[in-house]
Amino acid sequence: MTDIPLTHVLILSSLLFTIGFVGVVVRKNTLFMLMSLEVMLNAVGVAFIGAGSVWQEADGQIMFILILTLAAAEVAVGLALLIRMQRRYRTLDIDVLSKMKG
Amino acid sequence: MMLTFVIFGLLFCGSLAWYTDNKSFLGVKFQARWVALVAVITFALIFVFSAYLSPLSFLTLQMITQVSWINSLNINYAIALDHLSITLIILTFFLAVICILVSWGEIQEKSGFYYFNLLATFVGIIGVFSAVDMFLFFFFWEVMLLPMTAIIAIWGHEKRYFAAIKFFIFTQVSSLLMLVAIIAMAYIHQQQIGDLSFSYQDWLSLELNSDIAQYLMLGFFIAFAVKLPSVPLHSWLPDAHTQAPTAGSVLLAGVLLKTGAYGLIRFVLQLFPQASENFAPIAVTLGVVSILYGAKMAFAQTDFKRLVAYSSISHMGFVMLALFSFNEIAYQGVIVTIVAHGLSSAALFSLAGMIYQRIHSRNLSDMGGFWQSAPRMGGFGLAFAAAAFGLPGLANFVGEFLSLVGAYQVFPMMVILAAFGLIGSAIYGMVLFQKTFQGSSLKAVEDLSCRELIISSSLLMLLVILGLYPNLVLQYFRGVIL
Amino acid sequence: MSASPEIANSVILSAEMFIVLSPILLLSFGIVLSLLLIAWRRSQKMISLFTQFILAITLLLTLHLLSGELKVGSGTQITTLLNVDRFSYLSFVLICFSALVVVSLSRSVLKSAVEVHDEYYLLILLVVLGAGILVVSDHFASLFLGFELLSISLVGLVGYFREHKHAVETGFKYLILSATASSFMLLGIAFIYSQTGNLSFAVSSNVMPWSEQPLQVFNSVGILLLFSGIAFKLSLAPFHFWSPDIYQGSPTPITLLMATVSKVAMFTVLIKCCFSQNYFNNESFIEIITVVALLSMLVGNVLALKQQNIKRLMAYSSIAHFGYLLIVLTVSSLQTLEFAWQGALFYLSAYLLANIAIFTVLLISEKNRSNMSEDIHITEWHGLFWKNRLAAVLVIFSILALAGIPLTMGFVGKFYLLNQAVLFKSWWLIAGLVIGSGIGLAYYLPIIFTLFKDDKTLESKGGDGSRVYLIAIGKQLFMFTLLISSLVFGIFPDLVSQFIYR
Amino acid sequence: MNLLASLPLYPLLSFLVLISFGKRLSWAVSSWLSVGSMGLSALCSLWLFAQLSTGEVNVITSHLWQWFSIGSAEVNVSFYLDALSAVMILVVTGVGFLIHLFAAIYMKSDENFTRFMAYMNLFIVAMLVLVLADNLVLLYLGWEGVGLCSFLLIGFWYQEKSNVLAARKAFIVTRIGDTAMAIGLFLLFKSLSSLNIVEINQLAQTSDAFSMSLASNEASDAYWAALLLLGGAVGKSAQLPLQTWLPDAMAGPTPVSALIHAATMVTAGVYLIARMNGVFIMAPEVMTYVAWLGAITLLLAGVAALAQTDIKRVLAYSTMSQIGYMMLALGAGAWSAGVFHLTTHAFFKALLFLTAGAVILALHHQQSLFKMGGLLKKLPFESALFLIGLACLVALPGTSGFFSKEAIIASLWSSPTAGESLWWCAILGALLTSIYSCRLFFLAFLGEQRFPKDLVISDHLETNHLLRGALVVLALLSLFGGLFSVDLSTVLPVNNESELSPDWLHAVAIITPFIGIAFSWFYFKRYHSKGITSLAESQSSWVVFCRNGLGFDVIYQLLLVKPYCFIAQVNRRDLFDQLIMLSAWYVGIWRDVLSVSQNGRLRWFAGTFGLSLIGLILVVIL
Repeated sequence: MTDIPLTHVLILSSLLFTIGFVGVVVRKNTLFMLMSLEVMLNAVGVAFIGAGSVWQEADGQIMFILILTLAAAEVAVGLALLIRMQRRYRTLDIDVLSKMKG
Repeated sequence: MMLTFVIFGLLFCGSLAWYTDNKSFLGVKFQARWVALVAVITFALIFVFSAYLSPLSFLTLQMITQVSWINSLNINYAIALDHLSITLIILTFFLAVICILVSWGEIQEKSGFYYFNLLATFVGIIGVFSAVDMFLFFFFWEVMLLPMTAIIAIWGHEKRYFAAIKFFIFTQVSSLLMLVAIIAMAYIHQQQIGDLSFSYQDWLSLELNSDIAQYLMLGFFIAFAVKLPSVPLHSWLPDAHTQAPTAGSVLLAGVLLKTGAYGLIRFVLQLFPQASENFAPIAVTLGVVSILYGAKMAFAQTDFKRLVAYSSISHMGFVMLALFSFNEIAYQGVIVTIVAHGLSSAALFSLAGMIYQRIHSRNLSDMGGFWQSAPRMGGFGLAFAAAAFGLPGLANFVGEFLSLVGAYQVFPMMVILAAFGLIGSAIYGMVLFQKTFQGSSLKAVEDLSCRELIISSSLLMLLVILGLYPNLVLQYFRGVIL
Repeated sequence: MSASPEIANSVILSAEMFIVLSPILLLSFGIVLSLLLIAWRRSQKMISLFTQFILAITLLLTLHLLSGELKVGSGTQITTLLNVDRFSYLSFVLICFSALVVVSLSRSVLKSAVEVHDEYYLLILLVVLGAGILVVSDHFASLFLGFELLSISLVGLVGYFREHKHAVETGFKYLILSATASSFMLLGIAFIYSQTGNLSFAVSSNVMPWSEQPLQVFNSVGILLLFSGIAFKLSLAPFHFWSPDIYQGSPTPITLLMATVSKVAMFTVLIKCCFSQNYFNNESFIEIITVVALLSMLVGNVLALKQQNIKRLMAYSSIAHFGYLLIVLTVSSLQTLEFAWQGALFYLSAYLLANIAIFTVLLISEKNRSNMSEDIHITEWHGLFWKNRLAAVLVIFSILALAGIPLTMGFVGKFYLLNQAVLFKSWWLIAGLVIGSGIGLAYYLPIIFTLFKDDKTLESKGGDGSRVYLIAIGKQLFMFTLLISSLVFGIFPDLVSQFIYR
Repeated sequence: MNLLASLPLYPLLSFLVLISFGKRLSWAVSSWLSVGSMGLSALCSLWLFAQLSTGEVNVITSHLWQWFSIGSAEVNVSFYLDALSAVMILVVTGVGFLIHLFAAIYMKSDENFTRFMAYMNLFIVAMLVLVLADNLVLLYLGWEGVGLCSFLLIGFWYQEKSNVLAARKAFIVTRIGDTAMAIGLFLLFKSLSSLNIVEINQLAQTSDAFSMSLASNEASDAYWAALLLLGGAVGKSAQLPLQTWLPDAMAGPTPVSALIHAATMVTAGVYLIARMNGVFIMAPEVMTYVAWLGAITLLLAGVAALAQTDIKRVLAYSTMSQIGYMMLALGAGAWSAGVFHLTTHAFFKALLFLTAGAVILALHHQQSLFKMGGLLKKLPFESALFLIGLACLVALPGTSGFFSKEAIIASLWSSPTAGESLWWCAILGALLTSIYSCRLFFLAFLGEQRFPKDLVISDHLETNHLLRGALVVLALLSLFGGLFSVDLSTVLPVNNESELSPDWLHAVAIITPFIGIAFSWFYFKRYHSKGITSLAESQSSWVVFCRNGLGFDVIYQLLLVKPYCFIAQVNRRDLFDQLIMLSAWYVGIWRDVLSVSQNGRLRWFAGTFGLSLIGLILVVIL
């Protein structure tokens, strides 16, 4: 796969990352925010894999595995919080969580 | 060594006064004011005698104590004395006694903490006047600031918090500039001589290239110009003086402003002679502007203390003008002005305090015709006002006359402009005196009590003595060339 | 600083490495033990004592190692991942100390909470472990690990008291934002890796010669992304928005934890990364640092003005303080790295002491407050000076330290920073520092004045005003030691700086 | 500590005693103290004068202590007595003694009698210091001291607002002159590096750098120094343009007007110029200015005096015009004539004021001329004395005023710095003088009474012989004081007596007063015929204009006072303070703007993350 230049991989991953980030910013529903976070992380994963393959090293893949675990952990915590939120506020709209300001 | 003892002793007595206030040990009921008074007087005597008896000749700076403090930056606890600092320290001690006497009846609640702050301020001031390691100097410079702010903020008048914050921010920001300059000097010393040094004497041997020296000089100058204060950096002063309790105003006007003058003399002019030569026209202009502007503003005020505050801006303008004309006569004038203004403004502020205690107002429109009911107070008021507008025979005249004569040799036009300040001072002095003591008597106030009589008469006596025999001070400043 | 390659290549852990690494190993061992303890019996007293014990031992061990033959600069490389040197130990000492304080303060808070306590302490230990890994990390992977360990356990802690009114909100904000931040950082790391082909700090600075122009952009963008991720943790402007809310919403001990542990750890790793990669030679990086520093100084101080909620105020002031701290990153040459480290660590410890002191008093007043889930208003401290002199004096000293007034460590720290700035002629930063601390006084002083206010209305109301502060003798002693130490270190900074810089 | 040094000591001591014990002293004690001390110093000065006039010594000095030293030049507190200052101290202490005597009785009923006498004594001290000072700084001390005392005494009845304002005006206006003088001192010291009067007078003659101007187009130091000193003199002795304070100064008690504002203080300016003759001789153009100033003042003051209704204000304006004569003389170089007129004027003007005071007291503080009339019958004694005084004032032949004024007028014609025109001015002035004096006399003493018939002559004035004695002595002095004129040639340069002046001059000078009297006899007849009503409405705008001192007050009010107050009021809040507060406000605005961004919305926070990243990238690129 060396015929795919590194630049393309990086651009692809940045595109994915941007999509994810935009998702985080624009979606009001908490669940979708968590999903977009996943997208961002996986975009990073793509970048790592690509870079690793260019350098012919395992580091990239290792990092990707670490990232996967991170994603899992984050989603776990996030879903727990999501349930609490649903219990207390009866909604998943993130904008209700703006009591603290100033 | 003795000086160190005095410094720490004063601090210790301050905390002693704080803790023993209104407690009774072995039957003796302690009162903070007594502790403070006794402490100040004792240490004043100790200091005066040790300075008098010491074999050193204080014509030049004499190192008193030098102990290594922060090795990693080569910072020492180094204090030294010469005639200038001795004079100022003695002035400080005298005004300290006045302050304690002034706040004798005025400060009722939390008196212990009050006197602790008062003594801490004295410690800071004495340190400023004697430190020759610049880090130590800055240290004391700030230490002097803290308790002063506390005094304003806790025992002050209605707008005290605002005044205190303004005072603190002005001084702090300007002194940070000075700190930067100090550090820069230290590194320049490292470049030239090879080791980091904050010692004043070491710096005297540095040779700086002109533009760097210019900037560093500005760093120092701004800090001291704020303290002096000189227009346009003066605007903390009226608020601070007005809102502070009487003793606070006395301290501010009497001594704290003098630290600015001291800094200009000791550091700006000595460390950067060339740079300040170049800067002189601007500085002198600032001085003249302060003289005229201060006089004008003083005339416009309706608040007794605010008026006096602006008048001291005007007086400090003379100091600035005289200092930057690099002239021995003017320098002697500066010395006398510093001492004289210390006394006269202290006198006026304590007078304001006395009036405030009687009628609970600082507003001139609430006063009038007090002479009818309080002739003694009126007499002293006249004398102090006369001192403020430089009546010959009182100390201020000698100072202003020498300053102007000296400065005239260098900046004739500036001095002619400054001379209009004499008219302005006459105007506000008249307004002050007449609105307070003359006119139809609104209300009757009781005349000076014995304590107040002691305060006023001692101040007046000193003013007269220095006015008729200034050599008492001047003999130590002969042939000093800046 | 940078390790020599032959150590880097060796994979086997020698005994010496074990000794060097022992504090962190001990900590993780302790975590396992506490897990077992929880499984065995759930007793809040025991677990808290155990946690304190673990932390104390770790602290002592680290101190012991510090007093040993550990020289500056000669870091011990452990595999490619970790590099332990004196500075990382020092910051680890700071971390353990503040964690210890947090734990010992948490008891009183937890007493009134409905939740079980064990996980709380466990999470705290995990945070400390993450911080420990961060300060010794020498490799992006370990950086990433420590980072996440820290963040995720903090997310757990931030929303720990689920009944509190801000719990969910705080938790969510922190989770989403820190996840975003870490993914940004990861993207940055990925970019850098794609250019340098190496993930360890030490050697990844030299970009491959053959990499053509467009890829250079990725490198610098990567550095920027990495920095932004760390800057988020340090809540540097313009990545600061989250911090006041999180500070306000999370329980006070956790706020203290975030203000101290995570920030110290992140800043240490930032310094390590920058210094070992010689980013200071890359002027665009310096440019970014300068901009961010200036922004933080100004924004933080300006936002803190007129702020009535103490925790938010502390958040804003910490923004400003890390803005000041960034000055140390503008070192111009390798020779002055030690000096930079010294300044940074001194400032950090001053900042740490001040925060610990303030939050201690805050917790005490909070405990005496009727319902502790409320936000803490400055009026809490009305006339504190006349009611509890020790606490008030402690607060005054800490605030003065934050404002950088002499007699306090804060001043000496600022003095170090100014030395740096003057040495490297970064006049912009000096101007920012001066103006910033000028603005800062405008909100620090009112706090002090509040302590002295005694308005009779509160007294008469018999409410907050006339509350008597009952403090356990132990806490009294602790506060006293804090006060004395801050005084002594402030007047004789050599005691600290020689310890840092042996 | 010889006799000379003790001269100002007695009044000083009595001042200290009086001021420190205040009201606790009875009338008898305090009056004995003050008057007695004055008498002592008067005797001393007589003795010293005798010593000088015998001629074996023509200078007596006494050095007390060194005040301070300006660089090399010493400024000492030491006294210097020569013929000039001897004449002055005679006038000061002699007239002062008589006036004290008068005042002791005149002010008897006042509650603050002790304070009054204390101020009078203090004034005498300051005046003596002024006269005896051997250097200009000490002179300046006395100069300011008398100013302060005059301020205190004008505002002695400080309860009335008008008195307070008058006092303030007097002090500040004179202070303007003093400032000019102070600058003059600086200049003198810079160019001559000495402030000792004798040295200056010598150096001024010798040093070329002083008298010669460096470049042809700019004036010499001598010119400026003389001009500045003149400024001081003008302020003190109420000459144009600083004359406006004197009429208002009449608000003080009458003895004060007699002592300070007629006899001694106002003539200090004349003394100063005579003292510094060395400097003035070096600046002939300034001498001309002096002469012209004097001439204009004497004319304007004469015109203003014509329209006054208040008896004391008439006398005040006449004082101004008489001092104008002295200035004229000095300007013309007739130094001794000027000083001679100073002494005689002190005598008869003191007499006039005191008598006027007696009259006023008799009429229960009625000062308006139109409320008097026909006093000749009621108060024959006072009237006689007043007549004598007026006779001296208009310089009827034989009176002291005649000799002095003749000496002045004679010296004008051929003087290099004066000339014919000034001579005519002086003649015109003499005419005016006689006219307003006659008007005063006719209004006050002739005609029918315009005051309530049931006027009780206050007894202690009638009965007290001491007081009458004082007045009589003054009257005698003013009649015959002209006969023995002192020889001042040892001090002052003698101007060669006018040989080329035509003879008719003297005749004209002698005739002039009579013309005036004759004119006014016919002109003021209507005052007998018409009743009080017509007098009251003789208020043509012209008269009012003259009455208000020829509008100087108005002009100064508009040009100086109003603008100063305006500036002060406009900038009460201190511009610089405003600016600094503005910056604080600006920061506050920023705080509000930024705190809007802290809206607690998670998505906004996340968005800012991206935005700020883009911003930083832009920073790097740009």
